[in-house]
Amino acid sequence: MDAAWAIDWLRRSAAVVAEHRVALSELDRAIGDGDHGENLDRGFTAILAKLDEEAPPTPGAAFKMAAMTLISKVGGAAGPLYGTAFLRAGTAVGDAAALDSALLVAALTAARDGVVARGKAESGDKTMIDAWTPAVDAAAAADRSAPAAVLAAAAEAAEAGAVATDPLIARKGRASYLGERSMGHRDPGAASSALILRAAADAAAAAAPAGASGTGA
Amino acid sequence: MDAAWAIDWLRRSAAVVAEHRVALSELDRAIGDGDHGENLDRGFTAILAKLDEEAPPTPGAAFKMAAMTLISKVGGAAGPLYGTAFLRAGTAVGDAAALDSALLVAALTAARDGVVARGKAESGDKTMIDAWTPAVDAAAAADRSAPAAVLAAAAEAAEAGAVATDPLIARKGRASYLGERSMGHRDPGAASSALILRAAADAAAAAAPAGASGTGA
Amino acid sequence: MSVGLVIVSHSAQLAAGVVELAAQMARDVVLVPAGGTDDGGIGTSLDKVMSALGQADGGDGVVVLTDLGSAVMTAESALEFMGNPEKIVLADAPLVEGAVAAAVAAQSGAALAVVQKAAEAALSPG
Amino acid sequence: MSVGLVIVSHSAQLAAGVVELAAQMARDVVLVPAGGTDDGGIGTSLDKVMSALGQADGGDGVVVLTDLGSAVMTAESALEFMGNPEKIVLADAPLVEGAVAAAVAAQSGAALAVVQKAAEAALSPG
Ligand SMILES: Nc1ncnc2c1ncn2[C@@H]1O[C@H](COP(=O)(O)OP(=O)(O)O)[C@@H](O)[C@H]1O
Ligand SMILES: Nc1ncnc2c1ncn2[C@@H]1O[C@H](COP(=O)(O)OP(=O)(O)O)[C@@H](O)[C@H]1O
Ligand SMILES: [Mg+2]
Ligand SMILES: [Mg+2]
Ligand SMILES: [Mg+2]
Ligand SMILES: [Mg+2]
Repeated sequence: MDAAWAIDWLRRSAAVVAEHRVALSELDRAIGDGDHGENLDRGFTAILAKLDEEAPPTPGAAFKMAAMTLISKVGGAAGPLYGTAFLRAGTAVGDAAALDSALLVAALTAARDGVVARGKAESGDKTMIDAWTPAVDAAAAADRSAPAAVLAAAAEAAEAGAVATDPLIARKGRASYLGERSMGHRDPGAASSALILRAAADAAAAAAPAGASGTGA
Repeated sequence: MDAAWAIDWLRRSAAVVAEHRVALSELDRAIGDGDHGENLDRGFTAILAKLDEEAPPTPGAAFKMAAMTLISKVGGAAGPLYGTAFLRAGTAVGDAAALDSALLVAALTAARDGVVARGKAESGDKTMIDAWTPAVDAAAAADRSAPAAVLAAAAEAAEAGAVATDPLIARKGRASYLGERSMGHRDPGAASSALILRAAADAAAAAAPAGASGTGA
Repeated sequence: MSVGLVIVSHSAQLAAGVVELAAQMARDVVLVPAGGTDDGGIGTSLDKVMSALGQADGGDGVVVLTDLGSAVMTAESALEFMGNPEKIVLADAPLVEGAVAAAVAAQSGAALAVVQKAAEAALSPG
Repeated sequence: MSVGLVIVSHSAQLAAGVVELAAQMARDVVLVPAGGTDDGGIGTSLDKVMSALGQADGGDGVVVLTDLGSAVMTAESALEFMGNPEKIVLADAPLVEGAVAAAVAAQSGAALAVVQKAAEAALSPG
């Protein structure tokens, strides 16, 4: 998965965030302040503008550009959280021209660890961690498959993780103010994480011919 | 001590507060926010305006007017504190046309109790209480003397009490943020209380021929 | 209806900012700022506090939050003038954190004592 | 010189109000607000925080106070970008009460750790 894939991932993320902007903010309205979709859309729109100016030469450069832009532009908790995730992913892959399955797993793991370091949430606290950690586990379990399959496994696990936040009681972030009243609602950050990881898998599927296998980039 | 005395007390208080406006704020600058003189001057200037409009018919009416005006106009802690003091004094004297020594002691005691109820400070906390409580005690001890002597005793004790705040460590009000660094400074509210109680004594001295004795009004 | 909140501060900007912040998570709660002196200076105003209390009271009660000690005294004086109405209570809480927690509780329709407790138990969540 | 303070809030008004309040008791302390998003909305801004940190640092260090959790995360991100300078510390304190206490401590010339502790020990005095 090379720079073109990373750029495609970011563009697809921007598209899917724009598409689900209202839905994400509605999730956030129920248990937060109702801005998660707008926040992310602002951030990814700024990423698109940067990509139009200059194409990052490596996946790591693309991740770092995304990190800076999200931290600067999002304005809510999602900014430093996704920003730190992309920053750590960028550091994890260094200046590799392309990412094989092992590097993808390393990048996802570093991203998740970055979210944990920044937000200090644990699994089950009803945050984006509950999408990221299953995604990292699934990616690691699939690390002998092709990159596209690794990302597909991560996306699927993130989606299941997001759904599984519904019955949880929030213990971090704004939703934690609601205590038990946060039950029965999906965490918006887990939902957006699932969308963004699905975008990564879709970009990989579009780059790799269907059915391709092996652990190469 | 009748309505004319109460009005004269308020006018003399206004004059002495105006005269010491800068000095009181300087005391407050050392251990607070530097506005005590301005705060009180704003309040007593408003009292003068009210007195020019309409002369209160009884001491109690004068005290209640002063109370409302100080609470509304002072804008700092001194507003509700002096306001509550005058309010309770007004309630204590009811609609008596003139105050004998016993009623004066009752008024001063009620005023002090009002400051305590409002500010929850104890003696030694380096607040205006440290002027008021010695004043009340001295007035009570002099309650068989003429009203002017009761007030003179109160004023003298308040002045000594204010001076005695110098070495104290503040435990209430803004000065308490300074902890031990509040030592070596006079409490501004104790200083203004001494000025205002001296004004009461001066008004009484001006009303009563010097050397008059007895407990009448 | 829900419990209303009054934010008493020495600074008009501070009171307005707390209302702005708390309103984000409590769209249906009446939040009224009472900041600064009558003439726009730094300090508290009995008149502003009393009129804010009137505005905030929709029938379910009002929780009052304050910044410094003299704001507490002004608020207590206002309550005394109003005859210490049972349905107006002061919260002993950090201003910003207490206001957000109380606003969220009020938004959920919680009763007066519960909203007051939410303010008083406020710690900043992650 | 003295320790500087940066007030990070989701609301520009709130940050400015806290600065206004704390400045009353700390005339010589550099107090810098970093409130709201870049475009004036409600939220936090990395750029505002980083430039406030730059302004507040006169050599004796900076204590950062924050409102909600996401402001903490923005501030921590800013510190990470700046290589976690030893002389910039976050206070785990109620915003308004902590800022006033820290400002008073800084005004007295207290060292960084003392100013930070003053914020963290803040209870509202009478
Ligand atoms: N401490 C935290 N750790 C992990 N994720 C968090 C934390 N706090 C918030 N989040 C995530 O951020 C999401 C909210 O993002 P957003 O609405 O942009 O921020 P804000 O709450 O500042 O408005 C939540 O749904 C949750 O997934
Ligand atoms: N809790 C309290 N109990 C009694 N007196 C107090 C209390 N808090 C403050 N004071 C008095 O108020 C004075 C300060 O008044 P002022 O400067 O008008 O108020 P602020 O501190 O709001 O600026 C102090 O010097 C002290 O005497
Ligand atoms: Mg949100
Ligand atoms: Mg937000
Ligand atoms: Mg003062
Ligand atoms: Mg003041």
